[in-house]
Amino acid sequence: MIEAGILEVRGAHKSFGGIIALDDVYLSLAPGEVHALIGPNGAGKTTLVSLICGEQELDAGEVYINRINATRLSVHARARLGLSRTYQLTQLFPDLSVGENILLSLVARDGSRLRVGQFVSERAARRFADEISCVLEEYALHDHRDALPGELSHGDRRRLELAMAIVRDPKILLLDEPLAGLSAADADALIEMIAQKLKGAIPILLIEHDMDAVFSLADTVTVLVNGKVLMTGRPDSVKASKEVQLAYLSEEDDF
Amino acid sequence: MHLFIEQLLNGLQFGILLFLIAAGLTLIFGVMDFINLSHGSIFMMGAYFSLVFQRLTGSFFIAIVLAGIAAFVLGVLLELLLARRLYHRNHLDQVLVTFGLILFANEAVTIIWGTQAVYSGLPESLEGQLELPFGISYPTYRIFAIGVGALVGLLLYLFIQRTRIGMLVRAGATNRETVSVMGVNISFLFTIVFGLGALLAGIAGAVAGPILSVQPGMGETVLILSFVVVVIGGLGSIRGALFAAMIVGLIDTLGRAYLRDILSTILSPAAASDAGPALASMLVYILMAVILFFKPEGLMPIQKKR
Amino acid sequence: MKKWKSAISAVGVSAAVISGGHGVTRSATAADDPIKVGFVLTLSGGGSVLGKELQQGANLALDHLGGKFAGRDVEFIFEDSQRKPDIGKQAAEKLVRSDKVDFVVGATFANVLLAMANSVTRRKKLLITPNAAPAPLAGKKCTPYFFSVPFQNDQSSEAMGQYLTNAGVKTAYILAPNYQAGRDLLAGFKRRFKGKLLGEVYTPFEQTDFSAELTALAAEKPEAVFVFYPGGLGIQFVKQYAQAGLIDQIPLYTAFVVNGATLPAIGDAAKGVLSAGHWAINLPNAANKKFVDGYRAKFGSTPSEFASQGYDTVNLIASAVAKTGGDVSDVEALRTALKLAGFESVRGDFRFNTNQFPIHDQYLLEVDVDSETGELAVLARDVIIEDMPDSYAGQCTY
Amino acid sequence: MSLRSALTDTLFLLVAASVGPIVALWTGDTYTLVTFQRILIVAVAAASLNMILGYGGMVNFGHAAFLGIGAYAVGLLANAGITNLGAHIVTVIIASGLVGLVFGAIALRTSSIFFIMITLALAQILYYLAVSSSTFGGDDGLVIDERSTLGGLYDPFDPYQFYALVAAFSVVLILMINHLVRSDFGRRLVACRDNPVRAEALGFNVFATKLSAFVLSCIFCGLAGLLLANQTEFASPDFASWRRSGELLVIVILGGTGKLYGPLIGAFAFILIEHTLSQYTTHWAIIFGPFLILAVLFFRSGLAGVMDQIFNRLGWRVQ
Repeated sequence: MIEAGILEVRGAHKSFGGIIALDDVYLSLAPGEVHALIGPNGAGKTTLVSLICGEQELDAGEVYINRINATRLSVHARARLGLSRTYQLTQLFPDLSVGENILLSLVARDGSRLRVGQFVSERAARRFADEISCVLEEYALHDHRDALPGELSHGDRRRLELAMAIVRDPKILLLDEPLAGLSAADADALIEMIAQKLKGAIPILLIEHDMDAVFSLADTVTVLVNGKVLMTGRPDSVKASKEVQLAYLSEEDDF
Repeated sequence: MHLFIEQLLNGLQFGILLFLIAAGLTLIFGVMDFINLSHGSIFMMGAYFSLVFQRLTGSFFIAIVLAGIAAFVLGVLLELLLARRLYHRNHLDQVLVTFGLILFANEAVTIIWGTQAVYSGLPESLEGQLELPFGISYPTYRIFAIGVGALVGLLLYLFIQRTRIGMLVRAGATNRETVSVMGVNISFLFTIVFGLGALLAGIAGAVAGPILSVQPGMGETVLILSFVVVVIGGLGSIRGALFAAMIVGLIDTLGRAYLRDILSTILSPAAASDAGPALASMLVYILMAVILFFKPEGLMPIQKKR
Repeated sequence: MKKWKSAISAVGVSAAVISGGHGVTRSATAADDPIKVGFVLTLSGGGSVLGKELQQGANLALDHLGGKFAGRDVEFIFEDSQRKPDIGKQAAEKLVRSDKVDFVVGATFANVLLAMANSVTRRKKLLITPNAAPAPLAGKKCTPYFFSVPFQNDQSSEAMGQYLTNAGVKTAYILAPNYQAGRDLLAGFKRRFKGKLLGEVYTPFEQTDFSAELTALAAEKPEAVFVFYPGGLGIQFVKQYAQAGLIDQIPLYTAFVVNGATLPAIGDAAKGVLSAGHWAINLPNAANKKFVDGYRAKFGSTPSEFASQGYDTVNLIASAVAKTGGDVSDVEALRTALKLAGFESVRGDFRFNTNQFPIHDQYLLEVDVDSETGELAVLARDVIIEDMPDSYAGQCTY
Repeated sequence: MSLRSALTDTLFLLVAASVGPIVALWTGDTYTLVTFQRILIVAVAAASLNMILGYGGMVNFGHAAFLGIGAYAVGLLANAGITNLGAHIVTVIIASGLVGLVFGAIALRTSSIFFIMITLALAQILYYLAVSSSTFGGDDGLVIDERSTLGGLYDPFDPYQFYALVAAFSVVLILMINHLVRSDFGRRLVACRDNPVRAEALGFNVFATKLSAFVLSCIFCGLAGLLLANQTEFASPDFASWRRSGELLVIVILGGTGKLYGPLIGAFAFILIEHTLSQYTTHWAIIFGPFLILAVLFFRSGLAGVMDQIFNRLGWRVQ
């Protein structure tokens, strides 16, 4: 490999009781690019994401995060290598306020490893007070600082999760269907936000159903069908590929 | 060899008793996700009920059946008045409320029947020894207890496998939503399951009465052991409970019978006689810790679909 | 910030209630104040049947004394230990510090007694046990301020061992629960039994099913079986022993198994079970007749030995107060008076050893139908050892 | 904020701890001290449980085992002639920490109901060990002849001096627990309870965080056991029984789970209720049982929560 990607999946294989979910999958995320992962339902996108994050173990193959072999590492260890993600269904701290949700992300940024000092220090809240305000402002959440995540609108929750994923200064951002369930207006706003703030600044692996979003944001697109990589390439070449259209685009006209 | 077979029978009998209690616990947990510490109190009530009915009817056998029915009614009342308010609560709340019930039940029994242990004897037909093949003689009543346990277990199996309610119970244990989607009156099903669990515990209490000392608090040691059984077997799994009850029954009995001899092959006799009984009393708990360490969901967990 | 206010007010309320309960200053003892006897007994929860019997025996004794010791009014204060050592300890502290009692009587169970003993005796208050009598307090940890009315735990098992030796029994099999008292009692049995032990088994604590042990025991075919199983354990053991058909094959000798509290629950299975003890309802002395008749009249049931011990305890205290002429201010004088044991014990001869544990007769007791009432009862058959001291008195050097 | 909350804590705890001696001096009845000592000790044990239950979501149904460990450690040392408080503290920390580490490592492999049951089973093992072992005095328990000493700095058998020691120790322990809960570590713990998936994704090691909290909580409970042993001059298997663990849970819930002062208020209330009811009837459990049921059903935020509400309504809310 001449130039190793910031995130590399090499020869990933995973099966569940005889059913092959992923078969010899290669994926490489170059620094600074937005790489979209698309594919019809059941193609293995979710499995691939959970393998990258370490929620499940590979049967064969390797995962490199930030050029370090992370194949056998736990979820939190991979996160410490700089992998940050959002979830298809938002994963927030439901009993903590919006401000505290952000605070925990900032705490994680400054060192997610458990250290003796943390048992003594209780300064996090003060130390980060201003920074939290900035982040909330930036993501248009400043009116909700003391609200619980459950009290937010769906769009607000998405933005909160995105903010939490970003403020910890990750090396890689993994966005798992960030637009799912959003209204058209909210979705557009979010695409806009990603395009302006994140694109180019940080490598992003984007799993998304919304083809408009994919083709407007992505630098590279990987198409996954039946657990195999059908093709990887520039958005326009993917769009033009007959194979892709056959396997995917034709049957889901609505996208 | 005779001795060993008799010890196996002892283990079997203890295991069956545990199974009767554990089956109800695991049913209630599997279907309603409810953790019921007061199950041991129902076991105790079963023993007392059977004494009351013996006095009223004069028959030991009828009294067991009536005690089961009374326990069923008690279970139904408990479900209607209390348990159903707790299904959506967390396990801790359930633990505490049923802990409160234990306190209440023990004290109520003390007030009604006194703190003293109450006499519970056997009918003549069940006294004495039964001659089994190979020259083994075994207490008739313990054979009877094994028989009752096996019979109730079989009825339970038929009920769950062959009846409509049983089918719903099975469905409910694996997938709660489906059952309600199927248009079943779910709260009725819950009441029945709770009552059924109580029935099993009540019968177990009635059968155990003549072996054990019928007194307030008698359910608690049994309760903890049957929780061990339920957890080892896998929550909600009746098959698992049966399997685990037999393991616990046999390990406990054989541990008491042979552990000291086994230990004395490596330790001095004095040390073995010290460590033997101490280890024997911890054996089932160690077993549980080991099993959960390797299989955190128990031996035969139910595959939950949600 | 709001939390601390709420918390402070909670403390305030609690303090008011707690101090209201017993915080009123009491004047120093004067001659016209009642003599106070504080009891720490297990009155609720497991084992409370013993505590209740002790309480009733004590109350009956006070009735028989006309409610007075040496012409002075007497006040009994009963505290419940719930059989928990720390609660018992706290109750004893309350009696000594707050109620300022003249005598502390307790406890029902050894664990509570051991926990509370120091709080009483260290303050040079008199502590008299009506029931629990563990070895340490008879031996190495004995103190001048502690008296045991009932016995020393091991006495009955020693007597049982002596009886079997006298009867020429060659082989025995012995069992007890696996804890200190169990080990002490079997040790006591072994001190006096000269035959061969075919098995010495300690069963796990709180074990309720003895099938495995009974099977093993029957295979050894001993001439006699001796067991120590208190309370519910004894009920279970004897029932299961009978159900296993052993009761007609191998005689069962016991300590602390069959008594007034457990007999009704064991029922006919207990008939013929032998034990050794210091008291039975049929002991032919006048004090005992008065006690048994009085108890039946007052409570409508037959007294157990626990009631007899409660009764003896109060009579002992009354005798000491009588010796000092009603003066309870001088603890040393009271102690000397107690030591004389100048009362009519319902068990017959009674005096204190150097460690202030009783020297008394040990009787062979048998469970049989009482011809007077037609009920099963524990009846004295014979004297095994006269004027028996305990084995720990030699270790007591205060 | 931090300094202020620490000061408020200290002030409040000192006020709470001084009620006992004030009442005792006022009435001349030193027994009051015994009751208040017990409340403080139970409060420490309950606070240590609240730390993992209220903030870590770990329902330890065997927490009382560590009361037992603390008590037996003191008992065995004292009876071997080592009475120095410092030695006792170190031993208790090591003993309860190590056992807590083993228990936690096993129990934290499971969750929810399995966690409840496995902690119960592990505690039962210790309980039976204490009951069966003749070195530990078996069922009768272990009489402790000497209270912990501080090199002659105080008289352990003077009621006021001993109370002062227990009170100081308890106050320090509760302050430490409160501080831990407020600390950065405490926030992580809450995060791990609230959403372990998210916490892992942020890079927090959920297992290590929970295990650290579990071990610390065991150590604090062990130290409460040290105090209990000193107060009762006794160590008993009963301290480690499953009913005690149940009582600790009751106290935490009664006071209010996850409230800083919940355990202390719960301990006050519990001992108060036990005390008052048992003066009227030996059948107090028949009242307490239903009371507990009603409390869980209708006062989910516990007494601390109820008081918060009352004071809010009275407009007492500061800030």
